[in-house]
Amino acid sequence: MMQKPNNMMLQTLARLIILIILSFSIYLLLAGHNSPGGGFVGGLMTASAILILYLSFDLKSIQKAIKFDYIKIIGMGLLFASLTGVVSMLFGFPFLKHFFDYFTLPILGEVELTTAMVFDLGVYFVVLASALTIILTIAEDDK
Amino acid sequence: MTLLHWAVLLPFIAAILIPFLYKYLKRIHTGWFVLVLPLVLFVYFLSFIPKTSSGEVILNNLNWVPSLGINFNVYLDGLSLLFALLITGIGSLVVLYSIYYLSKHKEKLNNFYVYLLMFMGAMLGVVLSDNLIVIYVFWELTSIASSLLISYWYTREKSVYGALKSMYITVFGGLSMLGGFSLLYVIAGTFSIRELIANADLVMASSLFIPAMILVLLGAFTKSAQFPFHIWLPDAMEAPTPVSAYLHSATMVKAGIYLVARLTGVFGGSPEWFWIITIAGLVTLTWGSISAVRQKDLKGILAYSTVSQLGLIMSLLGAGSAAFYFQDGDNALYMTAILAAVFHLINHATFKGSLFMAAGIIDHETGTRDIRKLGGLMTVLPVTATISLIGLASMAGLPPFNGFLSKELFFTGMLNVTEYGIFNLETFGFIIPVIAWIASVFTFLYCILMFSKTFMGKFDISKLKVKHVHEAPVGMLISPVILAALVILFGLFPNLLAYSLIEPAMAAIAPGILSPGEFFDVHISHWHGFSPELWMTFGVVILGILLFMTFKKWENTAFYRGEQDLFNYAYDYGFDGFIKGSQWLTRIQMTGRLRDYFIYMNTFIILIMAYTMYRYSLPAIQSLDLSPIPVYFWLVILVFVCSIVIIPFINNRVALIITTGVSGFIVALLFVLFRAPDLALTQLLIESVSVILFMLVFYHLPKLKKVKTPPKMKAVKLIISVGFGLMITLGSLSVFSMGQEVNFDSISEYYVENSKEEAGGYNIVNVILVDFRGLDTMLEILVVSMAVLTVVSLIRLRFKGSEDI
Amino acid sequence: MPFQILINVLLAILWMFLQNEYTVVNFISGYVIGILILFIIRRFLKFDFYLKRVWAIIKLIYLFIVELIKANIDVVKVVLKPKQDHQPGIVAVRTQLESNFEISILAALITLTPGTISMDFSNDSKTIYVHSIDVPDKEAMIKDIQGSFEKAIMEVTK
Amino acid sequence: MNTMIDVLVAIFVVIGVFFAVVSAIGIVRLKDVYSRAHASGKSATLGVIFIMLAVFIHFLSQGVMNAKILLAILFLFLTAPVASLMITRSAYRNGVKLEKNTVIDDLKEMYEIDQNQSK
Amino acid sequence: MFDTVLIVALSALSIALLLLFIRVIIGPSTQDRILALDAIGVLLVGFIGILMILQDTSVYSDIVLVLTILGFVGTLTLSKFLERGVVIEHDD
Amino acid sequence: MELLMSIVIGIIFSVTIYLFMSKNLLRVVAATLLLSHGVHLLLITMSGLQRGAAPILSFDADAYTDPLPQALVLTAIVISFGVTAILLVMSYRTYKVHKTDDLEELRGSADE
Amino acid sequence: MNNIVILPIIIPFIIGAILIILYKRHAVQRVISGITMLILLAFSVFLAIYVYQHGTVVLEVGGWKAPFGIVIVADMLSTLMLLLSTLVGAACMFFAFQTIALDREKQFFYPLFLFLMVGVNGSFLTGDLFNLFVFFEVMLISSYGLIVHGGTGYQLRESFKYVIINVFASALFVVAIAWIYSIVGTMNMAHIAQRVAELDQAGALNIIAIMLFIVFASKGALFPLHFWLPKSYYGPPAAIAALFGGLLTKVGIYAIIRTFTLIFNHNLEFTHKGLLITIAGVTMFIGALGAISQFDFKRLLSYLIISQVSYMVMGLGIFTPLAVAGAIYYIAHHMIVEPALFLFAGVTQKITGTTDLKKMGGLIGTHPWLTWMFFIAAISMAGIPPLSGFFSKFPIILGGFEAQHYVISGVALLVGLLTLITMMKIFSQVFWGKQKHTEEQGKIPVGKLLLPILPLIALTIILGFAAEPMFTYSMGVAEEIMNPTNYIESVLKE
Ligand code: NA
Ligand code: NA
Repeated sequence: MMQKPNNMMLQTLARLIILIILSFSIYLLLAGHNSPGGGFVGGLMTASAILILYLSFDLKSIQKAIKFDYIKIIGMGLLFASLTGVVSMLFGFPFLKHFFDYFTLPILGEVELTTAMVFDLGVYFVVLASALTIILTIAEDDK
Repeated sequence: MTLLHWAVLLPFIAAILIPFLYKYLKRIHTGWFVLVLPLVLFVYFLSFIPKTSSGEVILNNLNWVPSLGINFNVYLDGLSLLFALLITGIGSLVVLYSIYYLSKHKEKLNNFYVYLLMFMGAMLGVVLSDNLIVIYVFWELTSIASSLLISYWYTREKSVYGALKSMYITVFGGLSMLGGFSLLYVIAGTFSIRELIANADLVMASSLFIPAMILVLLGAFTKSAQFPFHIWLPDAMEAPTPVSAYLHSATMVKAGIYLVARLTGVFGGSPEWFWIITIAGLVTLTWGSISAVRQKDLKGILAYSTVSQLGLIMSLLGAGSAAFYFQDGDNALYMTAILAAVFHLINHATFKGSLFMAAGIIDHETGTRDIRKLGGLMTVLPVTATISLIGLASMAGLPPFNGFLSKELFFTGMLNVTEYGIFNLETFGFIIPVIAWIASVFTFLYCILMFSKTFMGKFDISKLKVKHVHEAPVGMLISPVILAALVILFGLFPNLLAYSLIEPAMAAIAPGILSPGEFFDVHISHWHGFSPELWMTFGVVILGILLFMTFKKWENTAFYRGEQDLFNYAYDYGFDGFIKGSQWLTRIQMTGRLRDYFIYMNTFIILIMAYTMYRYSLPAIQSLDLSPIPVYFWLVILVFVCSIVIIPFINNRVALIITTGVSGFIVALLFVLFRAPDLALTQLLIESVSVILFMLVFYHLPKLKKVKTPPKMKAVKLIISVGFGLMITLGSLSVFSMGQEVNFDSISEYYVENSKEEAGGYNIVNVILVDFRGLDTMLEILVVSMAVLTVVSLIRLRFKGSEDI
Repeated sequence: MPFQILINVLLAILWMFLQNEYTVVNFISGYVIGILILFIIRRFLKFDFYLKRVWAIIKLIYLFIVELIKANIDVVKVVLKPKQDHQPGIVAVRTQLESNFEISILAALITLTPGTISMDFSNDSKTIYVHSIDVPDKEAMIKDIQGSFEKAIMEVTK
Repeated sequence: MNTMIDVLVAIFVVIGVFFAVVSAIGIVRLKDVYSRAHASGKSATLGVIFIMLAVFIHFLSQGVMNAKILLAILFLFLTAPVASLMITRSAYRNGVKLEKNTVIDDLKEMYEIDQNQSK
Repeated sequence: MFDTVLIVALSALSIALLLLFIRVIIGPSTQDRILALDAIGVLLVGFIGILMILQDTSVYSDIVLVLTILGFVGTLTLSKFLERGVVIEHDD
Repeated sequence: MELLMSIVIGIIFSVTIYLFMSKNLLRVVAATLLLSHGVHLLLITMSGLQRGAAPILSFDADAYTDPLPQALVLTAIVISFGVTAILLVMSYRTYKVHKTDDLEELRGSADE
Repeated sequence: MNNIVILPIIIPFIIGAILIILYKRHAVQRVISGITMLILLAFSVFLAIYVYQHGTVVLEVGGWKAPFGIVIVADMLSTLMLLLSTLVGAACMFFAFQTIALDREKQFFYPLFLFLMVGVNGSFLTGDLFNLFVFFEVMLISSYGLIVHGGTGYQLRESFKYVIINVFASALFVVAIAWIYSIVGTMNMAHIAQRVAELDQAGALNIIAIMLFIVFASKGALFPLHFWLPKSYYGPPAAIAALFGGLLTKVGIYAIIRTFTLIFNHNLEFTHKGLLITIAGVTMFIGALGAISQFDFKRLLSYLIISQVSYMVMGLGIFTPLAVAGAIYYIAHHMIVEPALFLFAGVTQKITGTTDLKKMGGLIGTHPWLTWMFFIAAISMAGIPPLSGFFSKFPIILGGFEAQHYVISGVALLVGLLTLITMMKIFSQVFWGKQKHTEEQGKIPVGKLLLPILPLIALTIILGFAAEPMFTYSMGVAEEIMNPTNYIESVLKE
């Protein structure tokens, strides 16, 4: 049996790379309403970044570092997405009705706030956590 | 709800109470509680005699499912009353008998009486309903109750066999009958028998007349054990003897007779009805009597004799139906047959009931019903022997018992047929009395055989399992004695019943023959002079005795030694073959091979699609406004197609995934070319994650092996897959061309116009996803979540066997 | 801590890049997002470098874009040469660089320049195994690498 | 001005495509996986970087600074060496043969040492 | 003229794509295939870049970035798998 | 282009069906990947190809490519992905339990 | 107020999501899901009554008017289906509480169960074709999860085939959607119906109709697209098999009914009288023969599903109000009785430890309540009056005769007999015959297990004796769906 390869270079560069990918993924999430992207793409991109971590390092040390229970995040994401719909219902509007407006805030200037973004955030969480759960669960299964 | 309705429903209600009575009043035999019911009902029905004998009918309406024309309308006329009295009368005797026959210590009496009461109610329902569907409902219930009773001793294999056989055959008939009723409804728009009879002309004129008739008759024939459906009846003898006496000789098997009698007003007068019923009856009569001779089991003999007697009654109804052909003429010629039928119906109930009960006593006391083991019981069981003698003599048609009288009438009826002058009877009619006579000879023969083998000869206890044989307890003898007494009573004073029961029943069978206020002439006499009938009877007796005397000569022939009915083999092999056939058919479909499933499914899909295209002359490409194709697109497509077509040829798993990865990347590129940036993004990401998943999974999976497919299978696969692809291509082209032709506005225009103003987003696709069609996306993430849950549970949950249910 | 702030500022700028809008709003939101990201992956940020080194890297990148172009022309020659008679080989190159980061940079640069690819490291990461598409002289090649790239890196990192 | 830019863009594109095609040819022509890694890791990357620069210039001329393109270039720089390393290393570790002409193999010694140690 | 250059460039890239695909098919080693796949990813970046100029739209710039990232992730996964049979290692 | 794509899609479907009929678990799973490609391309193709700019309003154009099929395909892609994940794990679990990846050996007995 | 129609979808969705978060606490999951199912059941009763009294309720999700947004439409047919599905769901859930192994419960059993309800309920309620596809997928994927839940060798082997065939069918669904969109440019079913009517279902629209039929027929397990069903249903535990037996195929049948009454009702000779009837006839026969060939309780029931669903298709194919009403009635009947039978298989397995008919016998002696409850279900299934089986089958057959479809009506009658044979095969093998289980097994109490089945049995009796109101209701549904203008107008509000 050959010994384990030396992943020094990969690990060194991965630290740098994932910074870029993480920012990019959040950009994709937030910009999705107006340019290509959205919760789904953003979520997968974030998952890719975290995946690079797993690929470069190993399961145990990452698990020590990132202590999220991805499965619970899936549930939260689903709740997020569905509750935006329910909230509009509580105000007497049809289920899943979204609202948006442009606000002028100090310093920030004019920003668009939309409930669709909250919904997309739910999508983001579900997708992110799902991709990671699937990959990690399979990876953990070495029996 | 009238009292008559309650009369029908009462047994059912009682049936529900029985388990409680059984459970909480263990000390008293449950039968005593049950007995009250048929007795009360019998008396209740007796009270109708004055009304019906004066030609009155009672009709009480109760809506059940009016929108389907199903109404629980009770209808009581002479025919119904006759049957109702049989059901409750014989019912009372049987229940009484059963109290002594079935031990309260050993048997599950609650089951028995629940079934029995259910049957009684169902049977009353059949004979008291005007609505065909309601009749059908009760009809099937009698089949169910009968099966439950046959399998009363459910651990016995034969009981279960008999129960199933009877159920299958009678339900088959029932379903045909339902089909027939439905056709009648289609013709006349009603399920009411009265209305159907009123519209008999309409029915007769319909092209559906014959199918309807045949279907209805299938029901009647199976229920009344007519040839060749009779095979269930002998096997039904596995039921406790009271049941055999009640259901399988006196009442249920006569439901078919009832139905034929009842519907004579609708179908009667057509040659088909006449011929089918008469012939079926005569064949059954003959076959049953011949088969009965071969039986060695007392109940077996009685079963085949019942078959035979049912055939007799059936043939009489057939012959009598000719009355409708000559509605104006002298009806006596035809009505004799109907008279004989009704009279014999009653007689048969009495003598056969007593015989069954006697057989039950023999079984009960000796532990066997095999005539080869029995013999010389005359001295041991004198009362039973006497009862049997009376019953058998009556059945054999000997005077002065009631059987003699109806047998004479039967001969008269059959002889009359030759004089009808219709349906070409002048030529072939003579066959009918001849057959009737031959059957009677055999009837006579098995009666002698049964008596002699059981009661005469030497009594040999060593052949029996029991140590002592006593006469049955008094209580058990009451019922058969009463029936035997009736045999004599009706034999001596036949006209006791003439205008109280028989004439009203005849009038009900042949409605419209009489003008109002008129009555059929019913006078049954013992002596007609030296008529042909009498000579026929002499012949029967002489030939019968002759055959009995020579019994030793034919005892060892194959005819006598085998007792299985030919049609039993047909049923057994047929059923077995049917099961095997179904297994074969299922095996060739459900091969467990995904490949076969795809071959079957896609063959179907290709054929149906091809047919549809052919039918609608597709692809009908009128004008295709196609987008132009740049050069590089051709090249990209070339790579794409290569990357796909090559896949089946790859034998290296990583190469396989890389190649699919390439095609996935190119799909993303195509999405770019088709101006779908979001799609391209998603496709790329999904493709990558998929590849990663594949690689993760490869750790657990073996390397690909090179597979050798036989060329024939390869060809099949090729044809199927190419054919399917072709269908998709042609379908798409047809659709696309039509889409361009009709040129509807797409709903997408709304999204383009409103995405910014109404939903505040520039990326229309994303706005559709999170807003216009947000529900889709909400569910889509649900799908992903579920996939995760499934994957996790697949990996973490590993049952070995089945640890739960 | 100062390094984290630096990274955070860089992320904020990166964010503006992505947004294509160079406004205060974007900077602030980028900074906030940067905090989030850093919070999540904080355990992996064990870098021990200074502003100077960042500058050095940028300088290096510039340097090697030029090298890269030169290199590629060599590869083109090899590829398009009618007869494929070059003599490839794997050469162990010992380096005196200390930190993983430096060694990684060196390996990356080796890969990006003509005819050589870093293939593997020894267990102590001090030897880089380099595949060269044409090795007429092994020692010359090692010297070449040690002389140019290693030195250049050392200069900027010291 | 616009035609000038267009010409510049076109030149960059042509150079880029040239390198890309050469790398593809190299990947087909060269004799072992290690040599092919040269073609892939360098020419393709460089070619694409040229193309991306062309894109960047094209949009810059319209007044849009498309930083994502720059990021992509940076990313290619960062990842190409790692990718080459991973591929060639895995090839070597899986015993993919070096071509006949190969003159020297220092890596072999290292693995031989490894194997001796593990014994 | 400008567009023609671009279209010719696209066609040339397509041919390069085809060449790389040939390598994917013929191998012989799996690493060869990965190499080719990696190159295909990179080439597609160029392809999309030229399309952006041709269609004069920067909508696809995100795709370009994503593609470079994913090409890397894919190569990483594949070569890691080939090296040791596992993609993500349990511990160091 | 729609004609060409229709043919290409037909080819994809053919290969998919062919692979579905193969004996190996993995090939069958790979077939589902191809199948989803075919289906998604069909959905895009059938609404007409290249008839406007990408459907993002900030890049003003006279006409936009039909966005609805794109949204539908997006949803479909994601769903296919979920199924692929399940199938993959299912197939390796099947292999682990049955020690074979040959569907011919995974037929089960005849009386089932 | 229109929001109420989304509740049957969103309640299980949200509760399921919460259960995922609480995935480590199975006792809590159990309580919450039980309560949820009861609430859902109560709510669907309310909704059915509400729609019956107030007419079709349409919710435009997100406030986007039809046909641009997705609409959720509750008409009499949908609410009836909804009511039945929640009833079956509740029965199976309460059965599952007592029978599912703890290990299974811990691995997302309840979330998957609730999500299946999301898929099924949504399929009944949606008024958008693509959304229907998505709901189908929700249903299917949860079914993948549940059918392989436990990961036994058998489950894995057969589930793989199950998934593959369903994936194929789903792909064809998208093909059909692509084709429809290409011609009519819309996804809203009412809008599609309107435009198809405008084109008088000409030319290529017919291949779309056929494609949709193929898709739904494969979900409904009609011959020859039924291959996925029989073997795979054997794998999962009884509660799940019952749930599937009751719900999944019916969703396919519902979709056939919906599309072939609302949209493709212009070429009756070809689609209904030709295709539907032929397929129904062959399927009911093949399915019944399949059932007859089996000697395993659950397998036999699985084949039976195939045979039984085709009665519904037959009713639709005949396409007279009477026959369609029969089909509706039949759905109700079947969705009550089939799950009950599967649950009985579970109960007998609990007692005897097997589902092999040959290894059972004489249960009538030790478990009379079980026996008679089963018997009622069995003869109801066989169409013996006066239970729901008869009153649902009879209008179809009568309608068949009326419309001069003699052959199919005859086949339907004959298959009634075959069904009886299969039912009596179970009854005679399991309840009659020599007792094959031990005395201890004979003493296993099953009262609690029978409790969730009791309402189903009660219903089959009630729907038989009180056939008139149910038939009138079915007739109402039939008239409603055979006259799609009402549906179209309530959705498009023209
Ligand atoms: Na989506
Ligand atoms: Na058995």
